This record gives sequence, structure tokens and C-alpha cells, in this order.
Amino acid sequence: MKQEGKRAIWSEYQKEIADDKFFYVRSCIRQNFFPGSEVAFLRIMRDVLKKDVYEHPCHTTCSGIGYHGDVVPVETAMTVVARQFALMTEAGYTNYVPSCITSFGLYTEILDTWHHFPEVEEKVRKQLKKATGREFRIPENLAHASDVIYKFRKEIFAQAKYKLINKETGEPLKVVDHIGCHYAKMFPSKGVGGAEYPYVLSGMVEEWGGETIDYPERRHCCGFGFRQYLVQANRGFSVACSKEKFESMKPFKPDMIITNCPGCPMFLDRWQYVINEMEGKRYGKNGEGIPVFTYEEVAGLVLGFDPWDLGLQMHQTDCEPVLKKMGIEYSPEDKYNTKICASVSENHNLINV
Amino acid sequence: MEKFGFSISKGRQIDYEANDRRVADFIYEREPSFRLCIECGGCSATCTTGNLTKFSLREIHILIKRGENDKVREDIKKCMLCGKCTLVCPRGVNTRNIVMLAKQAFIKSDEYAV
Amino acid sequence: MSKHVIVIGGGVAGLEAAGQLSKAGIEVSLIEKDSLTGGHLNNWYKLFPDRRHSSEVKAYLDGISLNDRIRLLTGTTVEKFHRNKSHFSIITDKGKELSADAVVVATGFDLFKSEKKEEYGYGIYDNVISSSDLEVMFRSGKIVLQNGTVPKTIGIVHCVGSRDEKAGNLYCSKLCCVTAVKQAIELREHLPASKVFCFYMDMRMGGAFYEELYREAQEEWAVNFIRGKVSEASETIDNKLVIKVEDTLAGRPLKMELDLLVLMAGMEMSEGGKKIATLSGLTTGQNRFFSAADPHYGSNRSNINGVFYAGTCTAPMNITETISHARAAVSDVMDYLKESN
Amino acid sequence: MQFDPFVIPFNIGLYFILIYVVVRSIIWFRDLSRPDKLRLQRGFFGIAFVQSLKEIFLESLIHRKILKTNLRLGYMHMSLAFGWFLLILFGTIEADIFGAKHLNAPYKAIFFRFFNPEHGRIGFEAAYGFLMDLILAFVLSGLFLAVSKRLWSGVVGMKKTTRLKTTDKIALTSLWLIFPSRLLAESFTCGAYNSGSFLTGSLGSWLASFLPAQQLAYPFWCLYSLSLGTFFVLLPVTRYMHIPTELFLIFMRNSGIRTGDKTGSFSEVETYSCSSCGICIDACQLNFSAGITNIQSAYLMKAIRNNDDVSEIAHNCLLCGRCDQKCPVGIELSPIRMIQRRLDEPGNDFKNIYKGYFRTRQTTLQEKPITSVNYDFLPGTNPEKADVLFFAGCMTHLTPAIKNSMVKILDASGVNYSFIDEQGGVCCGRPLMLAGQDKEARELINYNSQMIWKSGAHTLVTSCPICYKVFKESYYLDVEVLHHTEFIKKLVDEGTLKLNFLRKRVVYHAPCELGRGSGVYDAPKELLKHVSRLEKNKFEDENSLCCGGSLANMKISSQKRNKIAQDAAAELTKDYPDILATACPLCKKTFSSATDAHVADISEIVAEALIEPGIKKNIIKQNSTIKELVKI
Repeated sequence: MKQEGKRAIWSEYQKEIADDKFFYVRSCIRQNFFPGSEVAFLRIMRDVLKKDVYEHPCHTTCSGIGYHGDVVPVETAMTVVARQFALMTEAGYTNYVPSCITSFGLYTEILDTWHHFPEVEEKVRKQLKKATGREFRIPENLAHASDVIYKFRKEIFAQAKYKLINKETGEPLKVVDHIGCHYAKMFPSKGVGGAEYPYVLSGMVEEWGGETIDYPERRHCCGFGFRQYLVQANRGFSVACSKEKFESMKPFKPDMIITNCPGCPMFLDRWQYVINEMEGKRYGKNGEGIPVFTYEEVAGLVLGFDPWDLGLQMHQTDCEPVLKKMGIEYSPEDKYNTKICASVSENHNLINV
Repeated sequence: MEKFGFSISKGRQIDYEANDRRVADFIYEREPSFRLCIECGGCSATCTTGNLTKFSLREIHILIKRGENDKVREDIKKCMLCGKCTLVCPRGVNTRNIVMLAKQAFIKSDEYAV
Repeated sequence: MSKHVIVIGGGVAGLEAAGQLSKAGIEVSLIEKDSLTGGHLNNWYKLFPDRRHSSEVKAYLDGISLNDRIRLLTGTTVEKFHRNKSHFSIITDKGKELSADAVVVATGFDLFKSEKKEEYGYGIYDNVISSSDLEVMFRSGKIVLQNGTVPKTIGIVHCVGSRDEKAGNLYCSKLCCVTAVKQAIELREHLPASKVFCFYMDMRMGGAFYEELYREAQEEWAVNFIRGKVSEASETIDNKLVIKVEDTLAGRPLKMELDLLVLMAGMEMSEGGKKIATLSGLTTGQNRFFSAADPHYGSNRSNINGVFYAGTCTAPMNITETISHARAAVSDVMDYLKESN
Repeated sequence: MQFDPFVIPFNIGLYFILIYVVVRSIIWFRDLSRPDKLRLQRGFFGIAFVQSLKEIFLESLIHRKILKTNLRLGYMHMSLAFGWFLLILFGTIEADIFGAKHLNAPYKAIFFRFFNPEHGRIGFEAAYGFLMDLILAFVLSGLFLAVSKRLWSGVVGMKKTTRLKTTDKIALTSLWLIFPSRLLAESFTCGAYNSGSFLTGSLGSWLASFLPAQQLAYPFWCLYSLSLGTFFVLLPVTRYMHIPTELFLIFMRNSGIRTGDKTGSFSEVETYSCSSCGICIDACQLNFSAGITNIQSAYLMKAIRNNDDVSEIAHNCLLCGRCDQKCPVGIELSPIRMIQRRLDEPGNDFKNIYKGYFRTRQTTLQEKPITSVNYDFLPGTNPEKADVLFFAGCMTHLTPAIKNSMVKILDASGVNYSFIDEQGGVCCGRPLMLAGQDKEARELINYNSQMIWKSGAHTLVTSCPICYKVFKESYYLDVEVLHHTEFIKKLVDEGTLKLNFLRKRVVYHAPCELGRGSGVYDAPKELLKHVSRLEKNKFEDENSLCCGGSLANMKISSQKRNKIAQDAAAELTKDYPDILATACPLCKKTFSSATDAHVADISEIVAEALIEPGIKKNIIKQNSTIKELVKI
């Protein structure tokens, strides 16, 4: 592997990411899968980085799941998205930050469509106006939440309590970075590092002391695939996808997986459990699984957040091996003790009704 | 094992390294014209069996070369060895011998678990 | 008074054109950007389909182009291009002004930059090389991997940068298929223990004796041909390459491990040619090559009266075609000079 | 002097080989099937015995067939076999008459001169000695040819000679040494005792003039005995086993035993009866056209005897039958080859093999119950009812001109026929049989048989000799099977079909499966004579060439096939005929791409010669309408 070659490509795929004043929109499914992640994002942005992040109570689904599941027509999706933009416009923000990769992909796709077909944009504007009376401006900056964390990776590291380094050996942790398909595969120029060698997560990992692994099935989908997962009979395809990735990454002996998509951490995490149940196979060291994290969780760990505040107890593949390697202090007995999340300050209600 | 209501699907991908290509090697060694096929499909078009059932000598050639033997093992028995394929082949591939050698190789692989 | 013609480009077409013009008694100025004439020929090992050494053709071209009617300006580029009725003047990067009665553009082609097909990892994975890298290896007689070992399984990807909308080239470079076959044979010749796989979209063996070479590759050199465009390459932990391709004739995706991957880079309009186009106002086509005045009977003539094309600056061509095209250009130049008298 | 130790090697060899041959014959007899045992018993006490003796004399001793094919080669074989036989016969008589007593041990006759050194100086003795010398000279002349053949096969008019294995070489050397050492031993003895006739006497006295003949004689007698002993001991593991085996073969064959389709005593006896004379090699087109020189029948026999893997050899043959026709021993070479092909199939047979001197029974792959039906995808049969069925066959479908001509002829003939595979039929099964896959072939045969039965036809006509042979031999049909040439001939003879005479010079190529394979030589030729000027050529009837396209050869490359086709076509078209006629779609297709000459199937020529084609049928129809009208 020639790193300089990769760096050359990364330098070609840089994107503009806003510095402050973010209009943050949550993901439909992340809130259920790993709710700690979005909370951690807000905590990092607001408390650690002291940024202005606004959340609108009237934000709805972007309808991306329906769009990719072939039940929502594109024009409907556009109108729903136009409404989100209207909320941003009304709130006085211009930097749109979705938490969801599929949303990010859909927004990118829609903006690109409008760019090439202004008449479609006009039609959507009319439809939105007619239906809701709202008007919108196109965001000045569209960045995925992981882009934002990527942008502030150095600032985060400046306040880091832990590094992605095995405390006992001093070796960097080997990290598999898994990028959501809708991040850059459709529009390579809209992703940090492009589609073939995305840098958005690698950049964080490198900055925080770890080392990313480039394994053959790196580009492969996690297997979520919407229709594959949603229909129970099709879930075999979904597991098979994840399995192909695990088989491929196994020889590299990864310590952990980092993801930036709502579905990927869920499936890479859950399918390890399912594969173990079905076939008795594990892919980590010492018969363990490979812990799977979202980038917010990793950032939170680096910043010294409590693992259970980050919601790591929600993972089916135990995350403790990584906690131990990083030397993170945590209390095992509190893992499943429900408590009010300390991070949610009264000033920042989750829902600003 | 828990009941999940689904099982892990098997991929359609041909895993070249994992496949057993000894049947192909057996044929290559004995019938060099096996290499000459350009997959034009002339053989399949004239084939009596191919016109009556799902049987394609062209596909069989390629599957053997990739080591996808299980798909070929039963199918190849449908060949009548009539020789029309040999007559139409633009590359002079000795198709009948290939079928015969493949049959032989499968018998041997059954016997000695090649 | 003898006429003067400027030939831009000292590759196969330029040398042939210059040589033939000088034979006809024309004074020629030959501008070549490199320090050596011969163009791509200097990098090639053996030529298809007869596999004679490229130096033999080079020797022929030197033979006809080294004479005192031809003023050779190597290491020189064109910076300005003026036309005044039937008179042309060119100013070089060295500030020299050349004037002529006609100009032959023989700026040739550049090879497609393989790193642009990011999914193949050229410049990233250790053992992904281009067809021209392989020619260099053949010339040095040493075909080894990055770690110095000898490759055992080698993949050759056809159509890298050709027939590929994503690469911006809709056209077929025409010669990559036969180059792939030639290189596959040479690989087997140099490394008899190796296995070679060609991944092609179509085998376009249109030239004389190309198909025969293809057959020879299959029959005598046991080269394997798999129809399908490689979609991606990646590196395994033991430094091998894994490629994914659909074996379209089996109708199944296929995964294979290789030691070495060779990319058959296509032909593109050269950077030098693009510059001349900008300086002179010569028109280029959708494929970015110079567009000829007439595709059937005027492939040497341009949109500027007195400027002629020779060789691959108009389209991908093999050496035989390039030389014929250059001679045809000379014939057009001679007619033009006669008429403009 | 009654005994000398030097005779021991000879004695050991002789008694060993006599016992060995007897034991082996008993085993062979034991392993015969019951009907064959009965045949042999009946043959032994019947006319077959006399026939066999005659054949042994003519073929094993005189080598009549080889003489007919190749005079010099025949003489070589005859002088060695018949000469040696005479030497033994007259030697025994000599010992009996002139020896100390009657009924001597064999060595007394063989080494007569040693024990009677002064014999034969005068009178009858001298005359008899002259005879013995003459026979020895006869043998030596054959030996001279044999040595020359080894060194340069052209001496005996052969293009190729067989290659030998090591034991064969030792046996050959000892065989070659026998007669020269006898000559020298006798000569030295005669020289020392001033006896002997024109050969041994003259050579003896000349040698004695400058050599110590007395001292040199004994070593040569030892060499003579040793050569004989070695030869006899090695005989069972060399090709010379053919000498005793052939005698047994002749008895078996004259008793009516045939090769059949499985290995058995008879096929084994045939295999051991091959003398590797090499006539099959010269007859083989793979040899003289395609340059394939290791698969001919002599090599196949040798490989079977040596217990080699014969699969590749067995399948690399056109099965044209030219060697069967020419084999001087009359071995059924093609059937033996077919047996070997079947052995490739699992569980088909076991091989009886002699490993060295002893027999080992080597079983092939275990037989597995054939449960799967290979061709269960074939559609149900529902043929039209008709009197005559026309089965074009796969190859005819690739030569549509033949198909169309046949339709034209059949229409013109007015017979009630059905073109049974008009939409493309199912293979006749012969190609599978040729590949040794009889079980699979049987499935197709059953399928086609059912169709033929259901049609209710009384005649089955086919354009393809390959189909023809299998319909005739392997289908159990209650219909008359005719090749289209036979059928058309019949129509012409009956007057149903009227043909013009075409002023064209035609050369006929007899297809292997039709000619040598099925014995149909005359019908096509007479038909051709009827419509054209049929010209003679060098390769007619049994001596016909193969076109090279034969489906029987699984191994040959297309380039070599083309070479055979080109050579054969060149031979046939030497006199530039207007048409190279054949009676097989495969021959036609093969020749078409191998020659510029016009190649046509007889049916095409006949169709061209039809008088007002199509009219006749209408007339019949009109007639019948009229008849019906009359009835009403």
C-alpha cells in the first residue's frame, strides 16, 4: 500500500464544511438504534467545541427510507426535503447538518437534481408553498455530521483524555472504517476523500492515534440495504453481506469498527451476534466479537465520556475489549443500570417544543 | 441455534481461489483445444439437448474453467455426444472430447474425491 | 525557392512525415518537446502482432529523418502560432521564430492516466501497474513485484480509460486489446510458471494478424480470457490483490486473487496537442482528438488551410496506420504547396 | 556321446515354454463363456479342425496374407516361420534316421551336428545335409531382411515399423543370434571334422583354414543353446508370444468364437496373437496423413499386453476399419478397441492382465447402480403414421442440401413417408456407443425405437451411415433399415423413380460406416453408374479411405482432421472428376472444406437427375382421385 497515493487522492477530494451555526437534523432510526450517539454529537458540539447547533422540533423524516425502499416517489421526497430546508430558513440557519447518511445522500441528490433541472426545483417550491405555505432557501453548506466531527478532529484531540492506542503495548488500535454507502458512492466529490478511499473516518482515527485498515471488502455494503433487512425472509442476504466483510477483515485482526451511518453500526454489530448464534463464528481476538462504534461514540470515548452515557450498553457485541485496550475507566456494574443521562443538561432539551 | 426466521444466504460469487479446478486441469492437460473457446455459443445453438432443456455447452465450458463443478456434474450427462457442436465450432475446439473428459474427471473425482 | 514545412511532434508520425517531405525536397523544421525523437516508441519493448523489437522501427524512422533538409529542434515546445494568409510562423519556448509555408501537426497521443480509475488503485496498491510500466519491465528484462518476488498470477484489465463514460472517453482505443494479448504472451514467455488472465469487455482484434495472435495466446501460451470489466481491486493482508469482476459469460460475479494487475491504459489526445489546438484554433472533436476536415477523404486536412494532421493526434492508430497516415499527410502537403504556388 | 551340459539352457527353455503354453491355454479355455466352450469343443472334433490346420499352414507358416500385401515382408515372415518349422521338422527326422536311436529328446535334433560331427559326408546323408543347409540358408535370408527392417524399414517395403520395449529387444537379440550361432557352431564343427554341406561345410573349411575350429565350435554351440533358451524363457513376456497364441486363435475363430463387446479369453488371445508386423501402421491414415504414430492397433495391442493406460490410445482412432481389413492375423482390431473404450466407463468390465508371466485380475472402478436417467428431458413421442420413415440424422441437419434432396426424391417417389426428425431429432446413439458409453446410448436407442414403433412404418430410411449402422445393429426393430442409397436404388429398380443420365464424371468415396462398417458397397456405386460416369480410383471398397471427420475419434485435433481430409480428397480427385460423390453427410461436410472439388452426396446427384421432379406425385394423387371418383 502506497500511502502517498492515497494522500494524493484525498487532497483531490476536499469539501467545504461550515465552521459554526449548524442546523442539525436527526436520523429516524439512529434515535432507536443507538440514541447515545446523537446526544454525544450535541454534547461534543455544544459543550466541548462551544458551537451553535440548532434543532428544530418540527423536523420530520426526510423520507429517504421510503424513497430507497421504493414506496415514496422522488417528487414527494423532494417536497418533504424542501420543507426541512424551509425549517432551516425560518430558523435563520444556512448550514445544514444531517445525522443520517441516507438523508445526506438524498439531500445531495436532490440538490444536484435541482442544480441540473431548475424547473423541478421551481415545481417543488410551488408544491411546498401550496401545501404548507412555507418557503425555503437552499443551504449554503451541506455537510454530514461526520464531516463536522472530521473538521474538528484536531480540536477534539486537543481535549482528548484517551487515545486510540493500546495502553499496554503502545501500539495504535487497528480500526476498520466503514462508510455508509450513501455518503459518497453516489456523489464522490461530496465526500471527504471521495468514494473509493474515503477519508472522513480515517482522518479521525489517524488524528486520535489509531490506524485504519484497508481490507479487500472495505467498499462492500454492511448489508442493511433497506429491502434486504425490512423483509424478514431477505435478512439472509443482509447477514451474508456483513459476513463477507467480517471474513475479509479478520486476517487484519482489527480492534474495532468505526462507522458513520445509522444502519451500518446496527447491522455490523447485530449480525456478529447472529452469525455467532447460527454458526458459532466470531471474528475478533480470543473468541470475542469486533466492537462496532459510531464516530460520535469514538469521539466521546476519546474525550473521556462515560461509556454507559454514550449508550455502549446498547451494543450486542461487547465493547469492553476496546475500553480495556484504551485504558478507559468504567464501572462494569453500571452497564445496565438505567440512569438519567448526565450529559443531557437542562439547557439543552432534546426536543425544543 | 436460535430461530431467526432466516438463514445466511450463500453468495453467487465465483470464488476462484476457493474453487477446485482440477477437473479443468485434467481436461487442459488432455485436450489443449479446451483453451481455444471464445464463448461464441455456436455449440449451444446447434445442440439438440440445449434446444430441449436448459443445457449450454458454452456455459459448461466456462463453469468447468472456473471450478464451478457442482453445476456441471449432473448437467453434462445430458450430452448425447452427437458431434454437431464440434462441426460448427469456429475455433476447432474438440468439444466431444471435452465432454467425455469431464465425465471421466467427475467419475474419478467421485472415486478418489479429487 | 524551396518550400519550408514545420512538423510539430517527433514521434512516429512526425518522423515519417518529416522524412517523406525531405525526400520530396522540402525544408523541414521538426519540433519535439522531448530531448529524443521517437515518442512512445522509445518506451515500447516489442511490437504487435509480429513482436519485432520497437528499435527496428525506430531505426527505420531515424534512417529517413536524419538528413540535412530536416532541422531538428528537440526539447522545444510551441508557444505561439500565427498565420498570415499562406504563411505560418511559430515561436518556440526558446524564443525562436520559425516560418513556414505549411504545418504538419503530429502531436500524437498520451496514455490515459491510470490513477484516474481510482477503483483499480494505481499508485496506491503496490502491484498495480500500467501497460507502459510493464513495457519498461520487459525492456529491463526484470518482471518483479514491489517486494522483489516474481509474480505467479497476473491479471490484465482491458479498456482502462477507453469505452468508459466515467473516464470521459466514449471511444475505443483500438490497440489495448492486442497490446494486452501481446503482453500476456510476453509475460508467459518471461515467466513460464505464471498464470495470466485477461479481463476484457470485448476482444477487438481488428488488425491484420491480431486474431491469430489471440489464438496463439490461448493455444500456445495458455492465457485465460475472462469477459467482464473489473469493478474494483483491493489489497489483502499478504500483499496480494483481490479483484472483483463479473464473469459475464458465466453470468456470475467472480473474485480472484492476483499478484500483479496490469492496466491497459487507453489513448487520449496529448497535452501537447491540446495546447496546439488552443494556440492555433484547430478544432477538436467530442473525443478531444483533432477533428479532420472530412472523416472519409480528408483525414489529414484540418479546418485551417495549410495545416495538416499526421498520426494519432486525430484518432488511435497503430504504427502501420500512423506511418500510412503520415505519408498521406505528406501527399496532401505537396498538393497544397503546388496549388499555393 | 549322448549328452553335454551346454544343452541345459535349451532344455530348460523348451520345457518351460511348452508347459507354460499348455497351462495358459487351459486357463484361456476355462475362462471362455459356456457357449464358446461348446463351440470350441465342437470345432475341435469337426471340420473346423481341418480348416484350422490349413490356416495355420497358410497363415502362420507361409504367411499368405502378408505375402499378398507385401511380398518382401511376407518372405521375411515366411522364411523365419516356415524355415524354422522345416528346420525343426527335418532336423527331427534327421536325428531319427541318422541318430543312435529313434525317438530322441528334442535337443538331439537341434544339436544334431554336435552329437554327430562327422555325419553327412557321403551319399544320402550328404543329400540330407544339403537339404538342412538349404533350409538354414532360407531362414538366414529371412533373418537378414528382419535385421535390415529394424535398421531401415524401407528394405521390406514398409513405411513404419513397430517400436520395441526392453524385453522385446532382448528376445529379439536372442532370436537373431539363434541362426547365426547355429551356422557358426555347425560350421566350426564341420570345419574341424571336414563334414557338412555347401553352407556349413564350405564356411567350416574356410574358417578352419585360419581359425582353431575345434576350440571355437563349443562356445558357439553354447551360444546357440543359450539363445534358444533365452528366447523361449522370454517368449511369454514378449510379442513373440504371438507364435503359440496364434495357433489357439485360429482354432477358436474357426470354431465360431467372436470378439464380442467385453474382454474375455478370445479378445485376450487376439491381443497376444498380434505379431506387431506393422501392417496396420502402414494402413492407418492417422499415421500417413496426420503424423500420429503411437495409436495404431499394433501399439494398442502392445499397450494392452503391457497393462498400460490405453484410454488415450483407444479413443484416438477414426475406427475406419482399414486395419481390420488388412490384419494378416485376422484380429478384430476395432471391436477390441471398442472394448477398451468401454472400459473407461465405470463398472463396465474387468480386465484380465498378465503381469509378466502371471495373470492378475484387475478390476476397474466399482459398478454403481445407474439410477439417474440422463435424458429424461426428451419430449414424448407422437409420430405421424407412415409406411416409410425418413430419419435424416444430426449430421444431415448440418448439410441441408442432402436433406432437401431427400425430401425432393421422397416427394417424387410418391411413397407414403414421414420425415421423422424434420424439426431436429434425437441422436441415434451411435456417437455415444463409439465413445464407449453404451448405457447412455441405450437410453437414446429406446427413445428412438419407441418413436419408430409408434409410426407403424415398415421401412426406415436414413441419410447418415452412422445412424444406419446403429439402426441395423443395435436397434431391435421390426422394420427394414435402409440407407438412402439402398432405398433410392430400390425405387429405381422398381421403376418408381425415373432418372436422367448426367454427363458427369464421378468418383465415389465409400463412407467407413457404410462400407467397411456395414458392407454396403454396391448400391451407391450402381446408383451412381445409373446416373453418371463412375470412375475407378485406387481406394475403393474395403480399401476406401476415411474422410477424417469420423465421430469415432475423440482425441484428434481439427487441424489433423483437415490434413487427413485434404490428403484423402487429393487422392480421390487426382483425375479431376466433376463430382466427388459420397453417401454420408459427415464425409460431405469434411471433404467440402478440404478440397476445391465439387463434393456431393449421392442424394443430391439423384435429385438433380430426377425427371420432372414432383410431377409423379401429382399424377398418383390425380389417379387416386379419379379412382375414387370412379368408385362413387
